[in-house]
Amino acid sequence: MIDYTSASIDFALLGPEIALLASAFLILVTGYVKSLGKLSPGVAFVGLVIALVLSLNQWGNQSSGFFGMVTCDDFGSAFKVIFTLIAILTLLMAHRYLSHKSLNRPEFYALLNISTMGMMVMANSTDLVVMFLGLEIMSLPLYVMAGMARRSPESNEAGIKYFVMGAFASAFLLMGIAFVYGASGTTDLRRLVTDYHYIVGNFKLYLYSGVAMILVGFGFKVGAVPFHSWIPDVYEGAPTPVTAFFSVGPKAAGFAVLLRLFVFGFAYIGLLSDVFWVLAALTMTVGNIMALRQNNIKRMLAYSSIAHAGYILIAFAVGGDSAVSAAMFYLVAYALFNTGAFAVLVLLETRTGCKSDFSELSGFSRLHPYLSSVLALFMFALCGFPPTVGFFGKFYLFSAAIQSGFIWLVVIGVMNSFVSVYYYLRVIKVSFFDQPQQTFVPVTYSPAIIVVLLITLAGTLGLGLFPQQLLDISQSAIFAFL
Amino acid sequence: MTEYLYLIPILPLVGFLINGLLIGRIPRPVITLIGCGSVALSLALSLSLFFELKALPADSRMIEQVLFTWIVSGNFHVSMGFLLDPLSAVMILVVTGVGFLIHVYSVGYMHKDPGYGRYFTYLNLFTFSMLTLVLADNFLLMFVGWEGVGLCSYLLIGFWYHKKSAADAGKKAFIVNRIGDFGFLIGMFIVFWQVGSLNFVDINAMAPAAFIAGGSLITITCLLLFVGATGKSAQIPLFVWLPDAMEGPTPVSALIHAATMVTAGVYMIVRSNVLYMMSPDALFVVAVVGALTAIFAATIGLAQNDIKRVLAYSTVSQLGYMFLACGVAAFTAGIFHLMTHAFFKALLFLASGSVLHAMSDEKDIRKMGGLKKYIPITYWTFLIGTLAITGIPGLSGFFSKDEILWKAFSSDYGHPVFWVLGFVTAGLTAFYMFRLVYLTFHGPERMDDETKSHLHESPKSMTVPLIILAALAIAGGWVGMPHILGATNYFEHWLEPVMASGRNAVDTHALMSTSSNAGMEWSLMVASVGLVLISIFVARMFYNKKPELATAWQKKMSGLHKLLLNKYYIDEIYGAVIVRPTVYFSLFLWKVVDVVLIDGLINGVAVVYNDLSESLRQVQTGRVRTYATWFAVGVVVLIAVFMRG
Amino acid sequence: MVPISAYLIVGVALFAIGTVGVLISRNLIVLLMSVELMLNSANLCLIAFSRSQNIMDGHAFVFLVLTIAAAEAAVGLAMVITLYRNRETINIDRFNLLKW
Amino acid sequence: MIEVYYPILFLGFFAALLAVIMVSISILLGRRTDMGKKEEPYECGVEPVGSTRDPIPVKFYMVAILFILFDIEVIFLYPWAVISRQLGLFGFIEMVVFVIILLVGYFYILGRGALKWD
Repeated sequence: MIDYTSASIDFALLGPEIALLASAFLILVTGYVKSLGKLSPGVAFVGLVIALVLSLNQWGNQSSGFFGMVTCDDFGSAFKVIFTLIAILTLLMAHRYLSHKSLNRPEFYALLNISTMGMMVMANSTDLVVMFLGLEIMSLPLYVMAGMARRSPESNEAGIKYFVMGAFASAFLLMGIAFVYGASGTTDLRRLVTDYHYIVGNFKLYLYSGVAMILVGFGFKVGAVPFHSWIPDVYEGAPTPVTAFFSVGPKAAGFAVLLRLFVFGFAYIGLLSDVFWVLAALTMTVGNIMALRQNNIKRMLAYSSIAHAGYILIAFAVGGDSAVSAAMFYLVAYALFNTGAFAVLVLLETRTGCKSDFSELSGFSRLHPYLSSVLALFMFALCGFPPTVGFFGKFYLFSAAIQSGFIWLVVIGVMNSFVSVYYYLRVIKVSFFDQPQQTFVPVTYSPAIIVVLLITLAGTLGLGLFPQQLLDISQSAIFAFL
Repeated sequence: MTEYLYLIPILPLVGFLINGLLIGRIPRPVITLIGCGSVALSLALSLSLFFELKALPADSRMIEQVLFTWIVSGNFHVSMGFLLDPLSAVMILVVTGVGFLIHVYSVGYMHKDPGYGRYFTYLNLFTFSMLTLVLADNFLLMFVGWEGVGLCSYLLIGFWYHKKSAADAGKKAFIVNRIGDFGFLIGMFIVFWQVGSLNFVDINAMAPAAFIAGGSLITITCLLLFVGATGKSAQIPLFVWLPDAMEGPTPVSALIHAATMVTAGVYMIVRSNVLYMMSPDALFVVAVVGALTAIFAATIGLAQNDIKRVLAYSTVSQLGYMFLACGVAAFTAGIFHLMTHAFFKALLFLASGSVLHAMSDEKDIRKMGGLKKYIPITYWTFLIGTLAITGIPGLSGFFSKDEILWKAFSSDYGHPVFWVLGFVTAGLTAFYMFRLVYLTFHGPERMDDETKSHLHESPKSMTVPLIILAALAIAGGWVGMPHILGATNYFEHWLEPVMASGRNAVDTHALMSTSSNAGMEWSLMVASVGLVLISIFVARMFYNKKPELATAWQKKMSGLHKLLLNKYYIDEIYGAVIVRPTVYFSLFLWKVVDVVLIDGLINGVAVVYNDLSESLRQVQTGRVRTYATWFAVGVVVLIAVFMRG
Repeated sequence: MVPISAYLIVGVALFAIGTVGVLISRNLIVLLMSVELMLNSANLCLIAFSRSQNIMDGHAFVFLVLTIAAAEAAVGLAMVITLYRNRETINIDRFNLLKW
Repeated sequence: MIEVYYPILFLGFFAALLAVIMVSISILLGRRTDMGKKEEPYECGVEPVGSTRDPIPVKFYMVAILFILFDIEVIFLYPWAVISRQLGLFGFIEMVVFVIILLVGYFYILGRGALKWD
């Protein structure tokens, strides 16, 4: 029997977080010392790798500490591994882009690590307040990263929009936590679950309105409609590697918390399934329809990320173990091919004067047959074609939903994924079939980004052909402290 | 040898990988060798496996090769495995055999094209996908092949992407197919939900227990799967992509129309015949759609002037036959027709490609004529194909079409009305096919001098496949002669093990033993042959005889004037009463029903989505306060919902 | 003893004022103030609940939230400064380069 | 009921009283010179130029922002101070770690030159 509210002050539980924080501090202190500043990416990388190793070490060790405020379970550990991997990929693809745009400041790497640490804090706790704390630790660096290109009005605007909307959402989240606290006298999810019937019996109104506002707060992070409107603007305006990070990192963290809260925690609230049904249907439909008429690829991918969040929300409507593991599988799959697609965009944008408009792609395949084929493959994965991992992600999600009888939701999902084909194919059409308007400026590769491309490519195809391994992991990862 | 089953699809994949990764780095002869060689090896392997399978006793002709377990998740188990049984054996022979000939033909046809390497890369990928589709031992792997085929069709139809129409046609094919996939996917989910497995062997064994025969669930499932089939196999209403698909290189049309892609839907239905046998309602829908498509497309074929479009509509119409066969539970007949159709349709397409090759890519038959003497091999092979498709006794098309017509009439699921539709279609087919022959190869030469000076027979690499296919178009049907001719229907015996399970599923042995009524069968056969002959004669009158008579009439104004006038008069009446309304009707179907209604419906959906997208975009004003307002509205609604709950 | 509902009413009212402030203010600084108001009204609720149930956790949370709010304010102000330098305005409605 | 608020009322009262006393003492004891120059914003130095609405140098904002941060972090010292005896050495070390984290921030802004005034 695990001691749920262990008072032990065991810093090993926070190993990955401490590693990230330490590396970030090191960067901050040494970043502006001459001759040490160049080491910042390396320091960040080492910190991330140590965090990755420590997170992997935590796998299988279920324990709790700090008076129940920190909880290490496999669910959390799995997400920690996902976060670090995403951060490593972002780091690898960012370096040359940032130098090219003269944005290569040590702060970026420190912020990246601190933000990743915030995600870990989020995924690593069953306490609402700690989750809130993690959310803020994650978000504050993100706001700054979005507005990092200080001279670019678009980047500024992305930063301020993200900030205003994020702070607005945080306020709702905090109010929600306050109400739940008021209803139950605790912020620990586990005690909430144990005393659920008593709480509902006496303070139903507080609890329900609190839960609704918490849903708003985290729904904002994952981009559920109608809390999605910041996504396209912020994604378009932020520097591209940052956008790549936005589209998978905070989203995964948001889903980690949402899964813990709403699938494991508040599962008693019968209403939730219907609410998530509507949210999922709305999110995927709005995301897909809006994506149809975009002229900027980053913006299109922003809407597409909303749509993908909608697919994952299906798992919340369905509930149960198979849906959770399907959602995790989908998140990993999405992280892979979406990061891959952004990596190609980063490469394309590391040329002067490119803003990732569709028209810039014409002539792409003529000059870079391999790179354009890789981009096409990521687009197919985003569509959900076999044999990419995108297909299996959708397949698990939909079959989990069908098995629980959510036929209509699946019908909506499948229809949406067919609509999505249209705009993903447009990328392929332009890069392969369109006559170039002006000469296509060649792309120059860097070793780091080739590594990113190879990893994402191998993941997208390899897991598409042999998804078993990942599926096993995602199934054992649903062991959570609830 | 059976342990090498997996090599059949893998070989073209290897060819695809080599050609694809080394594109632009290897000389053409090597591309050719890899492209054709990989398919040739597949064909050789398929043949040897076929004979190995044949050597086995009839009831144990089933080899399932599980390469590895693909996915296990709770009760969800899918293996990556291939299934060789009589049905898939026929399919791989058709795919690799006809596919190989098309590969060889392409060597000559595409020899000048700058995208030669890319072309063979796609072609190998296409073959690989199709082989995966037919050899898959479960629905999921089949779906993988299914999507692969769709993707390749998109790439190949849009092969000449610098033509806007080609790129559009590719996109259309892709998107229409996705609508069909939607049905397939959902149908597959329901099968899995109910049966708990996607493996065909398991489904065949367990479906009768899992579904209630004749219940609504099985009907819905079958209809959803059928939606998938209509997409791939170009049936009403999803056939719109196929005529446009003519934009691709002609060998691609042959590949799509004859050996691969379009047969996927028929194959899938036959593969899941156990499910369909449990739902008579679904079968009825299949039969109705098949019969209507057959006659509808044939009528449209009457008025086309583009040689490839005529063939395209004829493909749609022949596919309708196959679905009609499936719909009346004559699955064997459907596959039989699929096979013979693969032979003669591939032949017709390749021959028409040869015509285009000679005519400097002029596709309008009104600008052809008299080509017989310039390109004799093409002419004779085309004629054999035409005779086969019209169902002249002795040629392959006759046996398969006759079997379908007879089953449509006599099967328990059949109805005389189906027969009448099929019968009329046969007449129309004969008419438009011979119209094509006469306008293209006979009569005055209507091309310009420039084109005329370039007329030449195609190279060996093109004519040899034509001759082989012509032989197959003649002899391919002899394996399935009807009983009443005193022959043994080898084909039916061959497929018997596959169909038995379906029949057992509904326990209708008694029902299915069709009361053989030799006299009736004979008379129907004679009737259809007679109709075909009459149609050919009418076509000859209109597109061959009449112009000659007309010129003669101009020369000898006096002598035969009256007689000729009378003759003409009769023709006119005939034309006014029968032909012209038919042609108008055909034009109506094409211009209004097809182009406006069905195309419009599909385009309309796209327009609606686009408009919706455009107007929804306006909500995204770029102003934070607007976003915050939406946000707040969402919060209020959500809290209200929770408060009530 | 002031009943808990009184504190809550004040807290929720402040929260509503803050929300409306975010929705209607054009000035970024006012907007930031509104957000702060929302956060602090939540703090008020936390304290009220904490007192009414006689458990101290809520007080501790308020400390955390206060620091977070301060950090948020700092980031927000820094961004406003950068924006003002580039665009010479802090009217939130003017920042609509990115849309549709 | 109201008596619980007496302490705070007293505090407010005495604070106000103290302020009043201070000001009145300076008025009473200080010498008053009513000259024109005395009324101006700066008694000595350069003449004020332009409007007071001029943009303030961004350095002020930097300092203000940094002040908020460091100021508010001190809030954690209060609860710790209340029970520092019970927490003992462990609490002390924790607080030292906390201060070190603040110091890292301080060194960062030093290194970044945010506090340089020219």
